[in-house]
Amino acid sequence: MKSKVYESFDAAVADIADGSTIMFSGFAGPGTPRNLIAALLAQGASGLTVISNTPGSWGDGPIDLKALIDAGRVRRVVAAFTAATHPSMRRAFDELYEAGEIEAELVPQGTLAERIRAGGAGIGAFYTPTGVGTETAEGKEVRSFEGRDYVLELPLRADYAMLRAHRADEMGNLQYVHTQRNFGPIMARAARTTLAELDGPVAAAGEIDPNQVHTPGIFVDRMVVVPADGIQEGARGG
Amino acid sequence: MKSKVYESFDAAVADIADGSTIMFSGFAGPGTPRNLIAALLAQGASGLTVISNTPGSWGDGPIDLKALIDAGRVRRVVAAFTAATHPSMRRAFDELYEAGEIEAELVPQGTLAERIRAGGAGIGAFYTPTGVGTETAEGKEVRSFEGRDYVLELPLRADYAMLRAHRADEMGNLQYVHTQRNFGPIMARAARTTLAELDGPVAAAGEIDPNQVHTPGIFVDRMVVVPADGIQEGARGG
Amino acid sequence: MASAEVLSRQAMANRIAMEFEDGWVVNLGIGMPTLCSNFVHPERQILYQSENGLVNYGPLAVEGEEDFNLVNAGGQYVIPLPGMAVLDHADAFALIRAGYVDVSVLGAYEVAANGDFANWKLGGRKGGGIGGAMDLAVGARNVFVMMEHTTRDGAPRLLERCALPITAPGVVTLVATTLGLFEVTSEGFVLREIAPGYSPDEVQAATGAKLIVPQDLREFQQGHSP
Amino acid sequence: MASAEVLSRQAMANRIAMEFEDGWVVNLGIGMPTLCSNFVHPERQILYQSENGLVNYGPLAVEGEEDFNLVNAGGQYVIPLPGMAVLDHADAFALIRAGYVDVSVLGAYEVAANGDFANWKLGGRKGGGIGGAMDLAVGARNVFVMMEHTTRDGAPRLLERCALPITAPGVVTLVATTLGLFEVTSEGFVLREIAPGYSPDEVQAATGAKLIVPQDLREFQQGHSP
Repeated sequence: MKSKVYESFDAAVADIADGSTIMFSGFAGPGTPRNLIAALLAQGASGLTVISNTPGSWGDGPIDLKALIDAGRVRRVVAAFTAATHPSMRRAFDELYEAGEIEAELVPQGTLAERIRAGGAGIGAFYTPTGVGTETAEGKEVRSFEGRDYVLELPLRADYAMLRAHRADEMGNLQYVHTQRNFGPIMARAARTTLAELDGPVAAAGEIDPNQVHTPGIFVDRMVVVPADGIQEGARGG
Repeated sequence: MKSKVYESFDAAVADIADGSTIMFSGFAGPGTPRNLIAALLAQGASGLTVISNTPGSWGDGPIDLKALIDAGRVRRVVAAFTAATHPSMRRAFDELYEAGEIEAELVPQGTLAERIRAGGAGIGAFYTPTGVGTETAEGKEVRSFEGRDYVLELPLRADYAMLRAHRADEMGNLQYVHTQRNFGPIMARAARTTLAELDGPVAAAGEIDPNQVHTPGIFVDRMVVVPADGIQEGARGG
Repeated sequence: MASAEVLSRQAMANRIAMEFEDGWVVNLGIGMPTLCSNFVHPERQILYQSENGLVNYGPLAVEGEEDFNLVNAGGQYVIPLPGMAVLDHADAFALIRAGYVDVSVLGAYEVAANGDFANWKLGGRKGGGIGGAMDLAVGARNVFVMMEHTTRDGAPRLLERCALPITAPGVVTLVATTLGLFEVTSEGFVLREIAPGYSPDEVQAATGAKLIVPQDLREFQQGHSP
Repeated sequence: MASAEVLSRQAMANRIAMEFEDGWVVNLGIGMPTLCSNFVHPERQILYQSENGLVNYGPLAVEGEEDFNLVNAGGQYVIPLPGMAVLDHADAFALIRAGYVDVSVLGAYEVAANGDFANWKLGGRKGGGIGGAMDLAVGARNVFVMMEHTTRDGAPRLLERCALPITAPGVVTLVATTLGLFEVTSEGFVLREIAPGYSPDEVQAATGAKLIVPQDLREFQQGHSP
């Protein structure tokens, strides 16, 4: 079986085509695949659809989705935030979005997670109570089950998922640490090709307890170990 | 906060009323809450609706759901098997079911798992491709998404879930070992009250790595440690 | 009104936290609501849940001792408590929708007399920031709101009907503002407790909905932070 | 026909297993299909998946060395392989429905020329045993069937249309029986390989659907178990 370990981030992202749909893990920093994003920025793919909790951070943190957006590589965003909750926090995204130069779909965060989960679970659609009676349910089917209203939501899938994990074995089995986990496990299942950047070196098969695998290797295609001089979590992202 | 540790199986099941709906974990043995079932049999509750992979084993194994069915305590079964695949394998259940003395709903196993998962995830209903074009989809809504047909399925919830786990801490956080896990995590979330029997003693809070909790304690209400002379996995069940 | 002073954020947070019962699973929204965890009731164990996948996490991490992979939903570094559990995002919201969160404390721009509230989109803006608020609003067994009583311009935030796009209809049951504690009932807002030095008329004047003032109106209960 | 002998179960299993490609995720149904794992292709790594929550599990456990909490979907004790992963039941079926299983090998009562198959309910019975078959049938990228060519009474199992309630419509692409290897095409069954000593006419006589016999019909390829 072909090794899943790539020597460089550049090699791992080399084949990503213009117009790809990519899911990015990460929540307020932890789990953000910053080194993969940096490589993708250098690689040059454009016209991307990105699926992520936010369209990047608001502050001055290490590289994240905002870098791709600022560089004009993103055509469409699916996220739980298309504006900060405070009007003083504005990014390039906000300007582009208000000017109509970038498309965006605003999705409640739990619905975002569940749609990604459904995409990796072969579910055709599902009914959630979230958003009923609000703007986010406009134009969507609302249906009652056992006396409660639910809105119909569709699965999300992607060409690629990018995530950061803590530990891996050569089969591609992943472990995350604390809230680094967030969208990683569900995005890995919803994407055709999953790229993981890793805090530490790749262990031999058998070194991770089978009961403690967070993302089985069958969902992981490419792994790159973040070198000591790579981008590490710690400086704040959004 | 009240302790979740019960001194006896009898105490843990004492309040279960006639007519309750109970989910039972277990697949081909591992994960089956045999000691809780034995206590429930002695306790006497009847008219039960049971949700489980099978309505008990076919062979002569240690106690499982078949004991409750044989004793006439079960009114309705929701399971992925309402007959063995081989006609020579017959149980009391088969006789009762064919005689119309017990109700049963036959559900494909993945749909059973997904319905239980939906019940513990606040999902109103979902569309699955499984069963389309077969007897199990008869009378159900079939709908096409992106050119593929799916059948609408409803969540399953229960008054109680019973499961077996390997290790626990006093917060109720559970770990399972190998295929003992099966339905445990999803049933614990879909039931109002979850009862767990445990292979080993209850550890202090903090002794289980938070990254390695399979079922968080907020889903677990009552735990009983299986004593050395209790019913252990090993002899085969169905 | 010389002696009247609006309630501090911590006083509001303490008052809300006094409602938390032993063993409750509590989700605190970004900003003001996070102050609730500073209030510690010695006889009650509270389990704080965060929608980015934590159950039973602890207080803010001291600077220099942060685990950079351990943040709450507000992106603040927190410390683990013994018995903490980590979930992925789908499971974290599954438990929210399934009703395992006993209370969600949220900030808001507006709360209406029918229990609607708005906290994700400002007027005239194209984008919005929903985050986990809509899931918490429909999933949590109780939804409590903490907010300034009026906008910076003095406009009321407690209204007959929300003017902004709502986060969820009819879910809020308790609101702590800088002027008091308000229960949302089928009859509308009931002023349960009032900031010291204020009169019900003064509070009514700053409010965009009719207030019910009960006979047993009390002064705002001041919880104390340990 | 003196030298003709029906294919053994292991021969059928070996032939099916020869189709597995390097890196494939393979799910083996209860009974006959489990024999596929006895065939080991030295240059191909196969990952066996079991719908009760295992990925990359190993061979049957030797008696006396069983882990009583480690069974495959057939309830047999198996051993872990290095790099195994355990999932709960919902996640195990999620991956099946999402198309991560490259092939599901299932037993069947009947297979039809249109790719339908039946394996969960016998005629005249009230109950049935679906297990994971319906999910695997619609979720796996390939569905292969292994079965006796005829029933104990000599009735054909390869049919124009299934008589029994089907497990899934139009999914089977390859069938190994005791008499040969059959591809299911849009034209119907193509007899690709035939058991040694049998003639196409003899196979057709035992079959309930029209067989297409191609010019390049081969003798059944005998894989050998290591």
